[in-house]
Amino acid sequence: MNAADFLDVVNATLRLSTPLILAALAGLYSERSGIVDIGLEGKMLAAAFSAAVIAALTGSAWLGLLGGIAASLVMAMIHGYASISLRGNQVVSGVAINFVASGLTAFFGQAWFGEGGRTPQLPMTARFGEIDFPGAQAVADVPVLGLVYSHFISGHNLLVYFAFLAVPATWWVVQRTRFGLRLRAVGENPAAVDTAGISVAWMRYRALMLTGLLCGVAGTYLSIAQSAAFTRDMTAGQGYIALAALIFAKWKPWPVLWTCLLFGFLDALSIRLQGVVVPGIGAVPVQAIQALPYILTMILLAGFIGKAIPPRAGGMPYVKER
Amino acid sequence: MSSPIPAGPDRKASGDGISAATAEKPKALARPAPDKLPAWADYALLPLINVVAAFVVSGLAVLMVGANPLEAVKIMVFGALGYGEGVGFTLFYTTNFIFAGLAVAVAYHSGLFNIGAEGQAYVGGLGATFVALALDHFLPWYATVPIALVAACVFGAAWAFIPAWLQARRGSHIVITTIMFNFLANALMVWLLVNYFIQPGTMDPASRPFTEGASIPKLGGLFSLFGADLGAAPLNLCIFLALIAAVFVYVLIWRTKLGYEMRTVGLNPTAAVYAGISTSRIIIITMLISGALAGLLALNPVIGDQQRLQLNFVNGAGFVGIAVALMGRNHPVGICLAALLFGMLYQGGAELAFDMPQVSREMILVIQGLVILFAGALEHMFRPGLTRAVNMISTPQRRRMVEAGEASR
Amino acid sequence: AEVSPAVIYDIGGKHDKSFNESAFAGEEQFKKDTGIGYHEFEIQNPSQYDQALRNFARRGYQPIIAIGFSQAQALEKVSKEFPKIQFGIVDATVDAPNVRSLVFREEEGSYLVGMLAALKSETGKIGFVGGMDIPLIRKFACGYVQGAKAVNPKIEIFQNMVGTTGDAWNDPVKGGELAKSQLSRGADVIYTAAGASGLGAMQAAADAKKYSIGVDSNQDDLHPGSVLTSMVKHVDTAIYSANMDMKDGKWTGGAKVLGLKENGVGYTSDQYNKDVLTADMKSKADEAKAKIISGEIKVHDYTADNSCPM
Amino acid sequence: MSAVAGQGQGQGETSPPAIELVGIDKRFGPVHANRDINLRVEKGTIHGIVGENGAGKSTLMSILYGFYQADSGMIRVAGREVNIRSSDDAIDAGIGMVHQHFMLVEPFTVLENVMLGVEGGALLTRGIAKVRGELKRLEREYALEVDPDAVVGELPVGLQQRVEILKALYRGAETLILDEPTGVLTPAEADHLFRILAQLKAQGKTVILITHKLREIMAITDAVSVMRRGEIVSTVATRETTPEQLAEAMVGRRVLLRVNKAPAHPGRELLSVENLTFRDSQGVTRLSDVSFGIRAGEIVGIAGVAGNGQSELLEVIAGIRAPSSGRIAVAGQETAGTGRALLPAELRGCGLAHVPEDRHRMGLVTAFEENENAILGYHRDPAYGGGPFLSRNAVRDDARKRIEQYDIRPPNCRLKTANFSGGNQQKIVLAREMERDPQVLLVGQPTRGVDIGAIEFIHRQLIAMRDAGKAILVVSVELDEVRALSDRILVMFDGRIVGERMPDADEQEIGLLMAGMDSKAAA
Ligand SMILES: Nc1ncnc2c1ncn2[C@@H]1O[C@H](COP(=O)(O)OP(=O)(O)OP(=O)(O)O)[C@@H](O)[C@H]1O
Ligand SMILES: Nc1ncnc2c1ncn2[C@@H]1O[C@H](COP(=O)(O)OP(=O)(O)OP(=O)(O)O)[C@@H](O)[C@H]1O
Ligand SMILES: [Mg+2]
Ligand SMILES: [Mg+2]
Repeated sequence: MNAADFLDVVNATLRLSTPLILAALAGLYSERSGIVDIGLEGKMLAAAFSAAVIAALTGSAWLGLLGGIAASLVMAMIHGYASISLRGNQVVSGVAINFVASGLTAFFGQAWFGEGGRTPQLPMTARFGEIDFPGAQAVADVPVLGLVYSHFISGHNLLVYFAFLAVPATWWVVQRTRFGLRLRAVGENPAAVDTAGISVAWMRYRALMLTGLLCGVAGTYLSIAQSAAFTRDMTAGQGYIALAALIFAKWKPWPVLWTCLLFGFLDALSIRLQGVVVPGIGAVPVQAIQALPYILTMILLAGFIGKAIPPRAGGMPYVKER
Repeated sequence: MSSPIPAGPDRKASGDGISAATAEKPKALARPAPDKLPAWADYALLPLINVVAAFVVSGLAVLMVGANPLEAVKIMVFGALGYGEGVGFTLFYTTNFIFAGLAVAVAYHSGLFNIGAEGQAYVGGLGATFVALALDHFLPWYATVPIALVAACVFGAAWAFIPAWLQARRGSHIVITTIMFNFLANALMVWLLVNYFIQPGTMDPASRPFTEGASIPKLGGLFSLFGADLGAAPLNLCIFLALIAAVFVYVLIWRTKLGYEMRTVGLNPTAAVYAGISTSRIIIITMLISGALAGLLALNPVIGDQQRLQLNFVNGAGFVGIAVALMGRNHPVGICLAALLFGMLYQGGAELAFDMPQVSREMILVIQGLVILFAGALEHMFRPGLTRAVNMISTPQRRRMVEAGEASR
Repeated sequence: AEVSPAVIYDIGGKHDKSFNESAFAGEEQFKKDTGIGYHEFEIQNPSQYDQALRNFARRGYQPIIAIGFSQAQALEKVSKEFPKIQFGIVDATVDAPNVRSLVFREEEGSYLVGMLAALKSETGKIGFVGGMDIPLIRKFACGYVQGAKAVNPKIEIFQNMVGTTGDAWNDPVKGGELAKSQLSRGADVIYTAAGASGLGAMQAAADAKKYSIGVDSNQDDLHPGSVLTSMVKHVDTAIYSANMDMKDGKWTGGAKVLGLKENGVGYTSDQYNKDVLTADMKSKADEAKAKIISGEIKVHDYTADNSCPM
Repeated sequence: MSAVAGQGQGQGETSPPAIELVGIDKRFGPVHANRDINLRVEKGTIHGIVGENGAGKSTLMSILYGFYQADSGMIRVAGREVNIRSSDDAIDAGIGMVHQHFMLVEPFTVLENVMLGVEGGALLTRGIAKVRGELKRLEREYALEVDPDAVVGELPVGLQQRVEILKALYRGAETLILDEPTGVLTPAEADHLFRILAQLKAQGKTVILITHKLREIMAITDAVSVMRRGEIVSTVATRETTPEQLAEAMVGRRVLLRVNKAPAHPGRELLSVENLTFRDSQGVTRLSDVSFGIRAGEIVGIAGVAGNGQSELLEVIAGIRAPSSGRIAVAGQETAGTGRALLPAELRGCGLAHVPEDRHRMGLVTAFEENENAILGYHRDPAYGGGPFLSRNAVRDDARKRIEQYDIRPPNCRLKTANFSGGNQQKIVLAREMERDPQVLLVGQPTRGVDIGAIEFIHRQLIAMRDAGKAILVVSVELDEVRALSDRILVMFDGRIVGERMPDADEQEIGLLMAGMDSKAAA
C-alpha cells in the first residue's frame, strides 16, 4: 500500500465514519436517558430524503439541512410519544419507525420524482462542498504536519467537522452540565429524578430531540454532502452499525469516536478490496470484512472483551402507579 | 444485561419486553391499571382499530401524491381476491407470513423479541437447497421435500441458536444479536451464492434450478376442482404445512408443560427459577423452535415457487412476521388472520403498481410499519378510551372486577 | 399482428439514467410517432418476474419486452405458456420462436470510449467502475481496456466493481467511493457501467474536476464539462424498431446482435461535451469505428471465453 | 385567595400547623388507598403514622410529597394552601421525604445524588463546590457523616439512608417525611437515626415518621395517627396512649400476638444444614458457616434485620442458589454437599416446599390465571396431564379444591392473579406449597402485606403442619411473628447465626443479637 493509497484510505475512513459518529452520538443521548432506540436507521433515512428533496427544490444546502433535521425530529418525537407518553414497547416502536421511514421515503420519492425512489441530482451549490483551509495547498509539501493539515484536516465538508466536534461537545454536555447529570440519572433511576422534582418525561423528550437533531445531520450528510441525491434505502444498515458502535463504545462519547473510526475504516477497506485478488489467498471475501463490525460487537456483547453494561433503566417505561 | 424480561401475551408487559436488553435483574410487570378489557374487545376490536388507524394514515399519504385511496383499496382488494391467480398469490404470501408470524410469536411468549426471522429463513433456505441439489435427481419430490423440510428447520434453528446461546449464557440482548445475525446471514448467503452456487456464464447469482425431484405440488389442480383457476400462482402444499405449524404452536404454548414453562419464563423469570425451570434452557429451546419455524418459511419460495436458491428470496417476509405477530396478539388464530391480511396487501399492492403507477409498492412497507406502530408501540393509545367505552356498555363486568378487589376485606 | 407494446423494467427502475431509461425513451418515441400508447411495469422483487410477464401476456399485449438478463429465466417459462404472444428481451438470449433477443456488442462501444479516455488522460491513468460483478460488465471493462491500450499501451487502468449483488446497481455512495479512490490514485478519466451507482462515480469525478464517461443512455448532460462522453447502447432504437416491426407485420423472433455496424452501440458527442471532446479525438475514434465495422479491428468479447486478453 | 385562607388560618392560633391535609382521597384502579384523609401535623413536632401493610401510609405521604396526585382533597403548608403537582412543588413548599424504597442513583457519588435537581446553574462545577460546603455544615450540625465522593451503590443501607436525609436537608426541608426508616436498620443504627430526628426537632423542624413499630412510636413521637384500610382512624398525643390501644386501633380488634399452640414434640431431624457458606456473584460472602437442624414437628424461626442473609439462606436451601460450600440434607437425603447441589425441581421431589419471601417477584406469575399459579413448580406432575401435555381440566379442578380449602377470595380460579389482594395472593402460594404434604417447609415473610384475618389463618395452618410432624423454617422481619410461631429462634447477623434463643427469651436480648452485639459484651 503506497502513500497515495494510504491518504485515500484515511480520507475515506473519515468520510465513511462521519455518519456513524453522528448516529451513534444520537443514540447515546437517547439510550443514556433510558430510551432504547433501534430507530436510528429510520431517522437517518427520513432525514436523508427530506434533506435531498428540500435541497433540490430550494437549491439551498442549509435549508436541506433544516429539512433533514425536521424530518428526523418528527420521527424521534413519534418514538418519544410511543415510549415515553404511552409507555409502549421501545424496540417495537423503533422497528416500526424503520419500516415507515423506508416505505415513505421510497413511496414519495417514486411518486414525486418517478426515479425508482431517487431524488434529482443536486448541483454543487445545493450541497455541502469540501472546504479547503487557508494555506492548505501551500503547506501541502511540508512533511508530516503540512501533509496532515492539507490532506486530513483540510478539504472535508462542513458536516464532517461538525461530527468530529460533536464528540467532545457531547462528552462535555454529559459530564459537565446539569442537563448531562440529569440525563445520566434518568437513564439509571427515573424515580430518583422524579422525586428530585425533575420531570422524567420532559428530560427524555429533550434527550430524544437531541437524538433527532444528530440523526438529522447524519442523514443530511448521506444525501447532500457525501453524495448528491437520495437513493432508496441509502442508509443501508448504517443506523444499525451505529447502534453496534454505541454498544461497542459502552455508551461513552470518546469510545464512540474510536469505534466509529474503526468501523468506518473497515468499510473503506472492504470497498477497496472489492474484487481485489490477493496472490495465494485469492479473491478477498469482502462480505467477511463488511460483517466484521457486527462480529466484533457480538464478541463484546458476549462479554469476551469487557462487558457492556447499558443504562439500568433502559428500555423500561417509567411507571409510577402500577 | 441478564435474563429476559416478561413480554408475554399480556401486552402490558411488553414495555419490559425489550428490557431483556438492559434490566440488571427482572422487574415486575409494569401495569398502568388492571386490564379490564373483555376478551372480544381485546383480541378482535382493538387490533381492528389499530389496523384501521394504520390504513387511514397510509390513506393520507396516498392522497398526498394525488391518488384516490378508496380507488387504491378497490384495486388492491380486487387484485388480491378478485380472480383466481390473485387469490393464489395472496395465499402464497400468506403462507410465508404465517411461518414468520409464528416464529416471532413463539419467541415472544418466552419474553424474547426475535427480529432475526428474516436471517433464519434465509439460512433455512440454504439447508433446503443443499438437500434439493443433492437429491433432486435421485428421489421423487415426496421423498426429497420431507428431508429438505428437516434441513430447513435445522439450518434455521442453528442460525437462531447463537443469539439464543448468547442471551441465555452471556446475557447479550437478543434484539441486538438477532439484528446483527440478519446482516451476517446476508453476508454469508451473498458470499456463497456469488462464489459457489452461481452458474458459470450466467448473470444472476442463484443456484441451478431444481428438477421435479425437488418440487412441491401446486394447488392449481386442487382449486380447479372447485372451478377456481389459480393461473400460474405459486400457491402450493406449504400452506397446509403452515396451518399445521399454527396448530402445533397453539398446542405447544397452551397445552403442554413446555409451553407453560415458556410462558412462565416470559412473564416472570424469577418465578420460573423458583419453580425449578431453567430459564437459559427455555430461552435456547424457544429460539430453536422459533428459528425452525422461520426456516420452514424458506420451503415455500425456494422449493415451492422459484425452485432455486436466489439472492434475498425472503425479501422482508421475516420482518412482516413482526407485524403479523403483534397484530395477531401472538395467538396462532390471530396470526393466520393477520398473515392473510398482509398476504392481500402484498398481492394487491403488486397489482396496484399495474394500474396506479404513482402508488408504488412501498406503500405496503408503510402500512406494515404503521401496523407495527399502532398495534405494538402505540397500543396504549386507543386502549384506555376503548376500555372506558366498553365498560360503559358492560358495567356489571366492571363491578365484578372491583368486587374482586374488595373481596379480601 | 395487433400492436400494443408493453415493457417490463428491471429492478433498477425506469429512470435509472441507464438502460431501463433507454428502453423507456424508446417506448416514448414510438408513442410519439405512432400515437400508440404502451404499458409498463417496474419489477420490485424476483417473484414478480413471472407475474408481470403473465399479467401482460394475459391481457394480450405485444410485443412484451423484458429489460435485463434477470428476466431471462421467467421469460423462458412464460413464452412457452403464451406461444401466440410475441416477447422481447434485452441483454439476454432466450431461444423461443416467439422471443426476440436483443443483445449488444458493448465491447465495441466500450472500445471507442476507452480510446477517448486514453486520449484525454494526462496522467496516463484511467479508471473503470462497474456495477455488479458479472460477465456482462466485464465485457464492458474488457472492451474499454482494449481501446485504451490501443491508444497508449503503457496506460494504467484501475478497475473496480461496486458489488456482487443486485444492490450494486443502486449504491451511488459506494460508486462514488470507488471513483474517489481511483481519482486519488491518479486516474483522471473514469468510465462507469454501474446503473445508478455510476451516478455517484460521475458525481465524484465532477466534484474533483476530472472526467467521467457515462453508459447506456446519453448522460452527457449530467455534469456538462465533466462528462467526456457516453457509451450509448441503443436499447431505445432496438425497442422502437421492435414495436415498429410488430406494427408493420415485419416481426421476427430470434437473436438480434447489435454492434457498431447495426448502430446498436456508439459514443455521444453533443452540445454538452463539445468543449471536452476535441475534433481530433473524435476523428481517431471514428477511424477505429470504421475499422471495427470493416472487421479490420477485432474487439474481443469477454463473454465468448470469460477472459480478457489484456 | 389562598393567602386570605392562610391568614384566616393564622389568626387565633399561636402558629398554624406545619402540614394540614384536608379530605385527601386516592384510588389505584380498584384499590382505594386513601379515603377522605384529614390530618394536622403541628410545627416542630415528630408526628408518627402507624398502620398495617397496605393501609395507605406510603400513598398518603407520596401525595404530600407530590409523587402521586390525590384524586381530591387539599393540602395546607404552614397555614397556606399549596397546590402540589410534583415533587418540585413539595420541595419548594419545604417538604422533604425519605422514601420506603430509596430514590438514589446508585452509580452516582453522594455528591451527585445530593445535588441532583438543585445543581445551581447550568454548569456543574460551581454547584459541586457549594454542595461540598453545605454537606460539611450539615455533617457538623446533625452528625450525618458520609464521604461525599463515595459511590452510593457501594454504601451500606444505613449510610444510603443518610444520603436521603441529606438530600432533603440540602433542599432546605422544613418538614421531613420518613417512610419506614428503621425497617432496614439495626437497633443501633435506628438509635442514631432517632438522635438525628431529635436534633432536627430541636432545630424547629417538623418530622413525620411512618412505621409499624409501636415501640418506636412510643419512644420518640409527640403525636401519632393510626391508619387502617386507607383511613385515619385516630390521632392522639403519644403520651396519652398505650401500645395496646394503638395496636387495637391499627387492626380494628384486639390482636393476640401469641398463637396458642401445644408444646412441640420434635421427632427425627428432617432438615440439616452444616457449615453452609454462600458467596454471591460479586464474591461477597452472604452466608458464612451456617449450621443448624430442624426436627420433625418443630418450627424454627430466623430472627434478624432484613439483609443479614435470611433471604440467601432460604434460597440456598431451596436450591435457587448453589452453596459455595457446606452440606444440606432434607429428610435424610443429601441435597447439597459432595455432589452437585440439587435444583428446585429435584428438591420438591425430596419433599421440600418453599413459600418465598416475595410473592410478586418469585412466588407468583401475576399475569397468570389463579389456576395456573396453583401448579407453579409442580406443573411437571403427571397428575396434570400425561407426557408433554398439560390438562386444563385437571389443573382447574385442582385449583378449585384449593380455593375451597383455603377460603381464597374471590373464589374464581380463572381470575388473573394480579387482581387478588395481597393476602389472598399469599394464600394461593401457601395452598400450593402446603397441599403436597412436604416433609420440610420453608416460609419467608409468611404474612407480609396480609390482613389480620389472613394472618391468623396462616399461622394456624403452619402450626397444624408442625403438629402433623413436619419440619418448618420461618423467616420474618417481624420479631413478634417469629416469637409467636417458633419453638426455637435462631438469630442471624451478617450472614452467620449469632445465637439461639427460646421464643420466650427477653426481647431486648434478641434485639442486641440482631444488632450483632453479644448480650454479655453489651452488659
Ligand atoms: N399491582 C396491582 N395490579 C392490579 N391490581 C392491584 C394491584 N395491587 C392491588 N390491586 C388491586 O387492589 C386490591 C387490593 O390489593 P391490596 O394488595 O392493596 O390488598 P390489601 O388492601 O393489601 O388487602 P390484603 O390485606 O389482603 O393484602 C386487590 O384486590 C387488587 O384487585
Ligand atoms: N402504585 C400503585 N399502584 C397500584 N396500587 C398501589 C400502588 N401503590 C400502592 N398501591 C396499593 O395501595 C394500597 C396502599 O399502599 P401503601 O404502599 O400506601 O401501603 P402502606 O401503608 O405504605 O403499606 P406498607 O406498610 O407495606 O408500606 C395497597 O393496597 C397497595 O396495593
Ligand atoms: Mg409503605
Ligand atoms: Mg396488601
